[in-house]
Amino acid sequence: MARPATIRVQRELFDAAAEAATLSGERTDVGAIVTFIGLCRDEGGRLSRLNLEHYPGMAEAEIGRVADEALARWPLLGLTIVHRHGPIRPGEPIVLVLTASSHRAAAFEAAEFLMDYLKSNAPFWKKEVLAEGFEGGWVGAKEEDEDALTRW
Amino acid sequence: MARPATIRVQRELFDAAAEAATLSGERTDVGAIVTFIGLCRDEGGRLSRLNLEHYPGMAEAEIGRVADEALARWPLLGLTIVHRHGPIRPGEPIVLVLTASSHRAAAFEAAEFLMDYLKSNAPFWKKEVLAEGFEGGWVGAKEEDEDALTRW
Amino acid sequence: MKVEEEEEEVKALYFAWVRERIGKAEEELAPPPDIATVGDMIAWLKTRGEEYAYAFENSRSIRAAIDRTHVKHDSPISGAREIAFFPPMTGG
Amino acid sequence: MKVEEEEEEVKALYFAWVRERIGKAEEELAPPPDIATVGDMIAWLKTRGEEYAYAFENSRSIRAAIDRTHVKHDSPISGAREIAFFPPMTGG
Repeated sequence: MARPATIRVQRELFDAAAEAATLSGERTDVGAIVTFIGLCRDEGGRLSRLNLEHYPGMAEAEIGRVADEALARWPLLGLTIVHRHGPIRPGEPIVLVLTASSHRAAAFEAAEFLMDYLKSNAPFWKKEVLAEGFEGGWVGAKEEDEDALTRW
Repeated sequence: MARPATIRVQRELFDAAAEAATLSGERTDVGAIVTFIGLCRDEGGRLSRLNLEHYPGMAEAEIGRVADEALARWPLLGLTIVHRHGPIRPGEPIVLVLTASSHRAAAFEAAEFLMDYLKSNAPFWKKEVLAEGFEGGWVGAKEEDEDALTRW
Repeated sequence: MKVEEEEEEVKALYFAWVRERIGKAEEELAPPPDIATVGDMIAWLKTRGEEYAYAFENSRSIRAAIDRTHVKHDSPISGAREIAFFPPMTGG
Repeated sequence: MKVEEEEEEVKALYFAWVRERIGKAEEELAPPPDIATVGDMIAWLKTRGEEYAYAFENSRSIRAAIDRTHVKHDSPISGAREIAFFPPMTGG
Protein backbone atom coordinates (compact mmCIF):
# COMPACT_ATOMS: atom_id res chain seq x y z
CA MET A 1 0.00 0.00 0.00
CA ALA A 2 3.01 2.25 0.41
CA ARG A 3 3.43 4.97 -2.17
CA PRO A 4 6.95 5.94 -3.13
CA ALA A 5 8.25 8.88 -1.18
CA THR A 6 7.81 12.38 -2.59
CA ILE A 7 11.14 14.22 -2.37
CA ARG A 8 11.86 17.75 -3.50
CA VAL A 9 14.78 20.14 -3.10
CA GLN A 10 13.72 23.66 -4.00
CA ARG A 11 14.35 27.37 -3.42
CA GLU A 12 10.66 28.20 -3.16
CA LEU A 13 8.52 28.19 -0.04
CA PHE A 14 6.36 25.11 0.41
CA ASP A 15 2.75 24.69 1.51
CA ALA A 16 2.69 22.07 4.27
CA ALA A 17 -1.11 21.79 4.24
CA ALA A 18 -1.21 21.21 0.49
CA GLU A 19 1.52 18.59 0.79
CA ALA A 20 -0.44 16.83 3.54
CA ALA A 21 -3.63 16.93 1.46
CA THR A 22 -1.75 15.42 -1.48
CA LEU A 23 -0.27 12.75 0.77
CA SER A 24 -3.51 11.54 2.34
CA GLY A 25 -5.76 12.40 -0.62
CA GLU A 26 -8.97 10.39 -0.59
CA ARG A 27 -7.44 7.58 1.46
CA THR A 28 -9.36 6.19 4.40
CA ASP A 29 -6.68 3.86 5.78
CA VAL A 30 -4.45 6.59 7.22
CA GLY A 31 -4.83 6.89 11.00
CA ALA A 32 -1.99 9.28 11.77
CA ILE A 33 -0.17 12.07 9.96
CA VAL A 34 2.89 13.68 11.51
CA THR A 35 4.15 16.93 10.02
CA PHE A 36 7.51 18.34 11.00
CA ILE A 37 8.45 21.84 9.89
CA GLY A 38 11.92 23.17 10.61
CA LEU A 39 12.06 26.97 10.56
CA CYS A 40 14.72 29.64 10.42
CA ARG A 41 15.12 31.37 13.81
CA ASP A 42 16.43 34.89 14.08
CA GLU A 43 18.69 33.95 17.02
CA GLY A 44 17.41 36.76 19.20
CA GLY A 45 17.33 39.31 16.38
CA ARG A 46 20.96 38.65 15.43
CA LEU A 47 20.23 36.88 12.16
CA SER A 48 19.19 38.60 8.95
CA ARG A 49 18.97 35.43 6.88
CA LEU A 50 20.48 32.03 6.24
CA ASN A 51 22.09 31.13 2.93
CA LEU A 52 21.58 27.42 2.52
CA GLU A 53 24.10 25.82 0.16
CA HIS A 54 23.48 22.32 -1.15
CA TYR A 55 25.00 19.67 -3.39
CA PRO A 56 22.55 19.42 -6.30
CA GLY A 57 21.89 15.84 -7.28
CA MET A 58 23.42 14.37 -4.14
CA ALA A 59 20.90 16.19 -1.92
CA GLU A 60 17.99 14.46 -3.66
CA ALA A 61 19.85 11.13 -3.77
CA GLU A 62 20.79 11.19 -0.10
CA ILE A 63 17.30 12.20 1.03
CA GLY A 64 16.02 9.36 -1.15
CA ARG A 65 18.30 6.86 0.59
CA VAL A 66 17.16 8.01 4.03
CA ALA A 67 13.53 7.87 2.85
CA ASP A 68 13.99 4.31 1.56
CA GLU A 69 15.42 3.32 4.93
CA ALA A 70 12.39 4.80 6.71
CA LEU A 71 9.98 3.05 4.32
CA ALA A 72 11.76 -0.24 5.02
CA ARG A 73 11.66 0.19 8.80
CA TRP A 74 8.15 1.54 9.39
CA PRO A 75 4.79 0.66 7.78
CA LEU A 76 4.27 4.06 6.19
CA LEU A 77 1.36 4.80 3.89
CA GLY A 78 2.95 7.99 2.63
CA LEU A 79 6.10 10.07 3.00
CA THR A 80 6.93 13.56 1.77
CA ILE A 81 10.20 15.42 2.28
CA VAL A 82 10.83 18.95 0.99
CA HIS A 83 14.13 20.72 1.72
CA ARG A 84 14.76 24.31 0.68
CA HIS A 85 18.04 25.89 -0.35
CA GLY A 86 19.15 29.44 -1.11
CA PRO A 87 18.36 32.51 1.01
CA ILE A 88 15.94 31.88 3.89
CA ARG A 89 14.62 34.59 6.22
CA PRO A 90 13.79 34.20 9.92
CA GLY A 91 10.32 32.73 10.34
CA GLU A 92 10.46 30.95 6.99
CA PRO A 93 10.36 27.17 6.79
CA ILE A 94 13.50 25.24 5.80
CA VAL A 95 12.43 21.63 5.79
CA LEU A 96 9.19 19.64 5.75
CA VAL A 97 8.83 15.99 6.71
CA LEU A 98 5.39 14.39 6.45
CA THR A 99 4.71 10.81 7.46
CA ALA A 100 1.41 8.93 7.23
CA SER A 101 0.66 5.58 8.80
CA SER A 102 -2.21 3.54 10.21
CA HIS A 103 -0.96 4.15 13.74
CA ARG A 104 0.73 7.04 15.44
CA ALA A 105 3.89 5.34 16.73
CA ALA A 106 5.19 4.57 13.23
CA ALA A 107 4.41 8.07 11.96
CA PHE A 108 6.17 9.74 14.92
CA GLU A 109 9.21 7.48 14.90
CA ALA A 110 9.75 7.70 11.16
CA ALA A 111 9.52 11.50 11.21
CA GLU A 112 12.07 11.74 14.03
CA PHE A 113 14.38 9.25 12.33
CA LEU A 114 14.19 11.20 9.08
CA MET A 115 14.96 14.53 10.75
CA ASP A 116 17.89 13.05 12.69
CA TYR A 117 19.38 11.65 9.49
CA LEU A 118 18.68 14.68 7.34
CA LYS A 119 20.47 16.89 9.88
CA SER A 120 23.68 14.87 9.71
CA ASN A 121 23.63 13.24 6.27
CA ALA A 122 21.85 15.49 3.77
CA PRO A 123 24.41 17.68 1.93
CA PHE A 124 23.23 21.11 3.01
CA TRP A 125 25.28 23.80 4.74
CA LYS A 126 23.87 26.83 6.53
CA LYS A 127 25.67 30.16 6.42
CA GLU A 128 24.44 32.94 8.68
CA VAL A 129 24.11 36.50 7.43
CA LEU A 130 23.90 38.82 10.42
CA ALA A 131 21.35 41.57 10.87
CA GLU A 132 24.04 44.30 10.75
CA GLY A 133 25.04 43.17 7.27
CA PHE A 134 28.20 41.35 8.30
CA GLU A 135 28.71 37.77 7.21
CA GLY A 136 28.04 35.51 10.15
CA GLY A 137 29.97 32.50 8.97
CA TRP A 138 29.07 28.86 8.59
CA VAL A 139 26.92 27.14 11.14
CA GLY A 140 28.88 24.38 12.86
CA ALA A 141 27.57 20.84 13.02
CA LYS A 142 26.39 19.93 16.50
CA GLU A 143 27.63 16.89 18.31
CA GLU A 144 24.12 16.36 19.63
CA ASP A 145 22.97 15.88 16.05
CA GLU A 146 25.55 13.14 15.52
CA ASP A 147 24.64 11.64 18.89
CA ALA A 148 20.97 11.59 17.90
CA LEU A 149 21.79 8.96 15.28
CA THR A 150 22.91 6.40 17.83
CA ARG A 151 19.35 5.73 18.94
CA TRP A 152 18.23 4.34 15.59
CA MET B 1 7.93 33.21 26.36
CA ALA B 2 5.45 30.35 26.45
CA ARG B 3 1.92 31.18 25.50
CA PRO B 4 -0.86 29.37 27.29
CA ALA B 5 -2.08 26.32 25.45
CA THR B 6 -5.00 26.64 23.06
CA ILE B 7 -7.48 23.85 23.79
CA ARG B 8 -10.76 23.22 22.02
CA VAL B 9 -13.30 20.40 22.05
CA GLN B 10 -15.66 20.73 19.09
CA ARG B 11 -17.93 18.88 16.66
CA GLU B 12 -16.66 20.82 13.64
CA LEU B 13 -13.75 19.96 11.40
CA PHE B 14 -10.54 21.86 12.13
CA ASP B 15 -7.99 23.48 9.83
CA ALA B 16 -4.56 22.28 10.89
CA ALA B 17 -2.73 24.80 8.69
CA ALA B 18 -4.69 27.72 10.11
CA GLU B 19 -4.04 26.50 13.66
CA ALA B 20 -0.30 26.25 12.88
CA ALA B 21 -0.29 29.75 11.39
CA THR B 22 -2.02 31.11 14.50
CA LEU B 23 0.46 29.28 16.71
CA SER B 24 3.65 30.53 15.07
CA GLY B 25 2.23 33.84 13.88
CA GLU B 26 4.93 36.43 13.27
CA ARG B 27 7.34 34.77 15.68
CA THR B 28 10.92 34.26 14.62
CA ASP B 29 12.11 32.22 17.61
CA VAL B 30 10.31 29.00 16.65
CA GLY B 31 12.68 26.45 15.13
CA ALA B 32 10.39 23.42 15.00
CA ILE B 33 6.68 22.79 14.66
CA VAL B 34 5.30 19.29 15.00
CA THR B 35 1.73 18.66 13.89
CA PHE B 36 -0.02 15.42 14.74
CA ILE B 37 -3.37 14.64 13.13
CA GLY B 38 -5.27 11.52 14.15
CA LEU B 39 -7.79 10.43 11.52
CA CYS B 40 -10.75 8.09 11.32
CA ARG B 41 -9.86 4.92 9.37
CA ASP B 42 -12.52 2.92 7.57
CA GLU B 43 -11.03 -0.38 8.84
CA GLY B 44 -10.88 -1.92 5.40
CA GLY B 45 -14.25 -0.54 4.31
CA ARG B 46 -16.03 -1.99 7.35
CA LEU B 47 -16.66 1.32 9.09
CA SER B 48 -19.34 3.81 8.13
CA ARG B 49 -18.55 6.28 10.86
CA LEU B 50 -17.45 6.76 14.44
CA ASN B 51 -19.67 8.34 17.05
CA LEU B 52 -17.37 10.00 19.51
CA GLU B 53 -18.96 10.53 22.93
CA HIS B 54 -17.28 12.83 25.42
CA TYR B 55 -17.71 14.21 28.92
CA PRO B 56 -18.30 17.94 28.39
CA GLY B 57 -16.37 20.06 30.82
CA MET B 58 -14.11 17.25 31.96
CA ALA B 59 -12.75 16.75 28.42
CA GLU B 60 -11.47 20.34 28.32
CA ALA B 61 -10.25 20.16 31.93
CA GLU B 62 -8.37 16.89 31.44
CA ILE B 63 -6.76 18.04 28.19
CA GLY B 64 -5.77 21.21 30.03
CA ARG B 65 -4.08 19.20 32.79
CA VAL B 66 -2.12 17.14 30.26
CA ALA B 67 -1.19 20.35 28.39
CA ASP B 68 0.05 21.96 31.61
CA GLU B 69 2.19 18.91 32.28
CA ALA B 70 3.71 19.15 28.78
CA LEU B 71 4.37 22.89 29.20
CA ALA B 72 6.12 22.17 32.51
CA ARG B 73 8.29 19.40 31.05
CA TRP B 74 9.36 20.84 27.69
CA PRO B 75 10.37 24.37 26.63
CA LEU B 76 7.42 24.89 24.31
CA LEU B 77 6.77 28.21 22.59
CA GLY B 78 3.25 27.20 21.67
CA LEU B 79 0.79 24.34 22.05
CA THR B 80 -2.59 23.73 20.43
CA ILE B 81 -4.89 20.77 21.00
CA VAL B 82 -8.21 20.31 19.24
CA HIS B 83 -10.34 17.19 19.84
CA ARG B 84 -13.55 16.52 17.95
CA HIS B 85 -16.66 14.74 19.19
CA GLY B 86 -19.88 13.60 17.54
CA PRO B 87 -20.13 11.72 14.22
CA ILE B 88 -16.86 11.37 12.33
CA ARG B 89 -16.53 9.79 8.89
CA PRO B 90 -13.55 7.77 7.59
CA GLY B 91 -10.82 10.07 6.32
CA GLU B 92 -11.89 12.89 8.65
CA PRO B 93 -9.56 14.16 11.37
CA ILE B 94 -10.34 13.41 15.03
CA VAL B 95 -7.59 15.10 16.96
CA LEU B 96 -4.93 17.75 16.36
CA VAL B 97 -1.82 18.31 18.48
CA LEU B 98 0.52 21.15 17.53
CA THR B 99 3.76 21.83 19.38
CA ALA B 100 6.25 24.63 18.70
CA SER B 101 9.71 24.91 20.19
CA SER B 102 13.16 26.28 19.44
CA HIS B 103 14.45 22.78 18.80
CA ARG B 104 12.95 19.67 17.32
CA ALA B 105 13.47 17.20 20.17
CA ALA B 106 11.17 19.10 22.54
CA ALA B 107 8.48 19.54 19.89
CA PHE B 108 8.51 15.84 18.96
CA GLU B 109 8.62 14.55 22.54
CA ALA B 110 5.86 16.83 23.78
CA ALA B 111 3.57 15.88 20.88
CA GLU B 112 4.09 12.17 21.53
CA PHE B 113 3.58 12.61 25.27
CA LEU B 114 0.36 14.53 24.66
CA MET B 115 -1.03 11.92 22.29
CA ASP B 116 -0.15 9.06 24.63
CA TYR B 117 -1.94 10.79 27.51
CA LEU B 118 -4.93 11.94 25.49
CA LYS B 119 -5.51 8.36 24.31
CA SER B 120 -5.73 7.01 27.85
CA ASN B 121 -6.88 9.96 29.97
CA ALA B 122 -9.10 12.25 27.92
CA PRO B 123 -12.78 11.34 28.49
CA PHE B 124 -13.78 10.34 24.95
CA TRP B 125 -15.29 7.05 23.83
CA LYS B 126 -15.46 5.82 20.25
CA LYS B 127 -18.42 3.82 19.01
CA GLU B 128 -18.21 2.22 15.59
CA VAL B 129 -21.13 2.34 13.18
CA LEU B 130 -20.60 -0.31 10.53
CA ALA B 131 -20.97 0.25 6.81
CA GLU B 132 -23.97 -2.10 6.54
CA GLY B 133 -25.87 0.03 9.02
CA PHE B 134 -25.44 -2.24 12.05
CA GLU B 135 -24.09 -0.81 15.24
CA GLY B 136 -20.49 -1.86 15.59
CA GLY B 137 -20.16 -1.40 19.32
CA TRP B 138 -17.72 0.47 21.49
CA VAL B 139 -14.04 0.50 20.65
CA GLY B 140 -12.06 -1.22 23.39
CA ALA B 141 -9.12 0.48 25.06
CA LYS B 142 -5.82 -1.02 23.98
CA GLU B 143 -3.31 -2.28 26.47
CA GLU B 144 -0.57 -0.84 24.25
CA ASP B 145 -2.04 2.61 24.88
CA GLU B 146 -1.76 2.11 28.64
CA ASP B 147 1.73 0.68 28.19
CA ALA B 148 2.75 3.74 26.17
CA LEU B 149 2.40 5.85 29.32
CA THR B 150 5.15 4.01 31.15
CA ARG B 151 7.84 5.66 29.03
CA TRP B 152 7.08 9.17 30.28
CA MET C 1 -32.57 16.05 59.09
CA LYS C 2 -33.96 16.91 55.68
CA VAL C 3 -31.28 19.52 55.04
CA GLU C 4 -28.39 17.16 55.72
CA GLU C 5 -29.84 14.52 53.43
CA GLU C 6 -30.09 17.04 50.64
CA GLU C 7 -26.47 17.99 51.13
CA GLU C 8 -25.45 14.39 50.55
CA GLU C 9 -27.09 14.33 47.15
CA VAL C 10 -24.69 13.78 44.30
CA LYS C 11 -25.09 13.88 40.56
CA ALA C 12 -24.08 10.61 38.91
CA LEU C 13 -23.03 10.68 35.25
CA TYR C 14 -22.69 7.64 33.01
CA PHE C 15 -20.87 7.46 29.68
CA ALA C 16 -20.51 5.08 26.73
CA TRP C 17 -21.66 1.50 27.44
CA VAL C 18 -22.15 2.26 31.13
CA ARG C 19 -24.74 4.84 30.06
CA GLU C 20 -26.30 2.47 27.53
CA ARG C 21 -26.61 -0.41 30.01
CA ILE C 22 -28.10 1.74 32.77
CA GLY C 23 -30.36 3.44 30.26
CA LYS C 24 -29.74 6.97 31.43
CA ALA C 25 -26.98 9.56 31.15
CA GLU C 26 -27.32 11.08 34.62
CA GLU C 27 -29.34 11.07 37.81
CA GLU C 28 -29.36 12.63 41.27
CA LEU C 29 -28.53 10.10 43.98
CA ALA C 30 -28.41 10.13 47.77
CA PRO C 31 -26.12 7.26 48.74
CA PRO C 32 -26.48 5.95 52.34
CA PRO C 33 -24.04 7.43 54.87
CA ASP C 34 -21.87 4.27 54.95
CA ILE C 35 -20.93 4.73 51.28
CA ALA C 36 -17.48 6.24 51.73
CA THR C 37 -15.51 5.51 48.56
CA VAL C 38 -15.99 5.25 44.80
CA GLY C 39 -15.78 1.46 45.21
CA ASP C 40 -18.54 1.54 47.84
CA MET C 41 -20.63 3.63 45.48
CA ILE C 42 -20.22 1.10 42.65
CA ALA C 43 -21.16 -1.77 44.98
CA TRP C 44 -24.22 0.17 46.10
CA LEU C 45 -25.22 1.06 42.53
CA LYS C 46 -25.09 -2.64 41.59
CA THR C 47 -27.89 -3.28 44.08
CA ARG C 48 -30.20 -0.74 42.44
CA GLY C 49 -31.41 -3.03 39.65
CA GLU C 50 -30.51 -5.40 36.86
CA GLU C 51 -29.42 -2.62 34.55
CA TYR C 52 -26.92 -1.35 37.15
CA ALA C 53 -25.70 -4.87 37.92
CA TYR C 54 -25.09 -5.32 34.17
CA ALA C 55 -23.32 -1.97 33.79
CA PHE C 56 -21.01 -2.64 36.73
CA GLU C 57 -20.68 -6.44 36.37
CA ASN C 58 -16.94 -6.14 35.75
CA SER C 59 -16.44 -3.32 38.19
CA ARG C 60 -12.66 -3.27 37.96
CA SER C 61 -12.90 -2.09 34.36
CA ILE C 62 -14.99 0.92 35.38
CA ARG C 63 -13.21 4.27 35.61
CA ALA C 64 -14.50 7.11 37.72
CA ALA C 65 -14.11 10.87 38.02
CA ILE C 66 -15.13 13.15 40.89
CA ASP C 67 -15.90 16.70 39.91
CA ARG C 68 -14.21 16.14 36.53
CA THR C 69 -10.96 14.71 37.86
CA HIS C 70 -9.93 11.06 37.51
CA VAL C 71 -10.05 9.15 40.80
CA LYS C 72 -9.32 5.60 41.90
CA HIS C 73 -11.88 3.25 43.42
CA ASP C 74 -10.53 3.80 46.93
CA SER C 75 -11.00 7.58 46.70
CA PRO C 76 -13.45 9.11 49.21
CA ILE C 77 -16.63 10.58 47.76
CA SER C 78 -17.39 12.97 50.59
CA GLY C 79 -17.99 16.47 49.27
CA ALA C 80 -18.40 15.28 45.67
CA ARG C 81 -20.97 17.16 43.62
CA GLU C 82 -20.57 15.08 40.48
CA ILE C 83 -19.37 11.48 40.15
CA ALA C 84 -18.95 10.00 36.68
CA PHE C 85 -18.60 6.33 35.76
CA PHE C 86 -17.32 5.19 32.39
CA PRO C 87 -15.29 2.54 30.54
CA PRO C 88 -11.59 2.99 29.74
CA MET C 89 -11.23 5.97 27.42
CA THR C 90 -10.64 5.62 23.68
CA GLY C 91 -10.10 9.16 22.47
CA GLY C 92 -7.18 10.56 20.53
CA MET D 1 49.34 6.67 -22.53
CA LYS D 2 47.30 9.80 -23.11
CA VAL D 3 44.03 7.88 -23.19
CA GLU D 4 44.65 6.17 -19.84
CA GLU D 5 45.59 9.47 -18.22
CA GLU D 6 42.37 10.99 -19.45
CA GLU D 7 40.40 8.09 -17.96
CA GLU D 8 41.88 8.83 -14.55
CA GLU D 9 40.53 12.36 -14.59
CA VAL D 10 38.05 13.03 -11.85
CA LYS D 11 35.80 15.99 -11.13
CA ALA D 12 36.41 17.47 -7.68
CA LEU D 13 33.60 19.44 -6.03
CA TYR D 14 33.96 21.70 -2.99
CA PHE D 15 31.19 23.00 -0.76
CA ALA D 16 30.67 25.56 2.02
CA TRP D 17 33.90 26.76 3.65
CA VAL D 18 35.96 24.19 1.77
CA ARG D 19 34.78 25.88 -1.44
CA GLU D 20 35.39 29.36 -0.02
CA ARG D 21 38.91 28.57 1.15
CA ILE D 22 39.95 26.92 -2.12
CA GLY D 23 38.26 29.69 -4.07
CA LYS D 24 36.48 27.48 -6.54
CA ALA D 25 33.44 25.21 -6.58
CA GLU D 26 34.82 22.51 -8.87
CA GLU D 27 37.71 21.46 -11.05
CA GLU D 28 38.93 18.55 -13.15
CA LEU D 29 41.88 16.76 -11.56
CA ALA D 30 44.20 13.92 -12.56
CA PRO D 31 45.63 12.55 -9.32
CA PRO D 32 48.87 10.55 -9.63
CA PRO D 33 48.46 6.75 -9.84
CA ASP D 34 49.58 6.21 -6.24
CA ILE D 35 46.57 8.16 -4.90
CA ALA D 36 44.37 5.22 -3.94
CA THR D 37 41.96 6.48 -1.26
CA VAL D 38 39.99 9.57 -0.31
CA GLY D 39 42.54 10.19 2.43
CA ASP D 40 45.36 10.00 -0.15
CA MET D 41 43.47 12.47 -2.30
CA ILE D 42 43.12 14.95 0.57
CA ALA D 43 46.84 14.66 1.39
CA TRP D 44 47.67 15.25 -2.28
CA LEU D 45 45.28 18.20 -2.54
CA LYS D 46 46.98 19.85 0.47
CA THR D 47 50.21 19.99 -1.57
CA ARG D 48 48.56 21.94 -4.41
CA GLY D 49 48.80 25.34 -2.75
CA GLU D 50 48.15 27.46 0.31
CA GLU D 51 44.43 27.66 -0.33
CA TYR D 52 44.17 23.85 -0.38
CA ALA D 53 46.37 23.51 2.70
CA TYR D 54 44.03 25.95 4.47
CA ALA D 55 40.86 24.18 3.31
CA PHE D 56 42.12 20.78 4.44
CA GLU D 57 44.16 21.87 7.47
CA ASN D 58 41.93 19.88 9.82
CA SER D 59 41.46 17.02 7.43
CA ARG D 60 39.61 14.77 9.86
CA SER D 61 36.70 17.21 9.87
CA ILE D 62 36.36 16.96 6.08
CA ARG D 63 33.59 14.73 4.75
CA ALA D 64 33.68 13.24 1.27
CA ALA D 65 31.31 11.74 -1.26
CA ILE D 66 32.11 9.68 -4.35
CA ASP D 67 29.56 9.89 -7.11
CA ARG D 68 27.05 11.42 -4.69
CA THR D 69 27.36 8.79 -1.96
CA HIS D 70 29.02 9.41 1.41
CA VAL D 71 32.38 7.64 1.76
CA LYS D 72 35.01 7.36 4.48
CA HIS D 73 38.58 8.52 4.13
CA ASP D 74 39.85 4.97 3.58
CA SER D 75 37.49 4.38 0.64
CA PRO D 76 39.17 3.70 -2.73
CA ILE D 77 38.71 6.35 -5.39
CA SER D 78 39.31 4.14 -8.40
CA GLY D 79 36.51 4.50 -10.91
CA ALA D 80 35.19 7.68 -9.31
CA ARG D 81 33.83 10.28 -11.72
CA GLU D 82 32.99 12.88 -9.07
CA ILE D 83 34.56 13.36 -5.64
CA ALA D 84 33.14 16.00 -3.33
CA PHE D 85 34.75 17.47 -0.23
CA PHE D 86 32.78 19.41 2.39
CA PRO D 87 32.41 20.21 6.10
CA PRO D 88 30.00 18.32 8.35
CA MET D 89 26.47 18.95 7.10
CA THR D 90 24.07 21.36 8.76
CA GLY D 91 20.81 20.89 6.89
CA GLY D 92 17.40 20.03 8.28
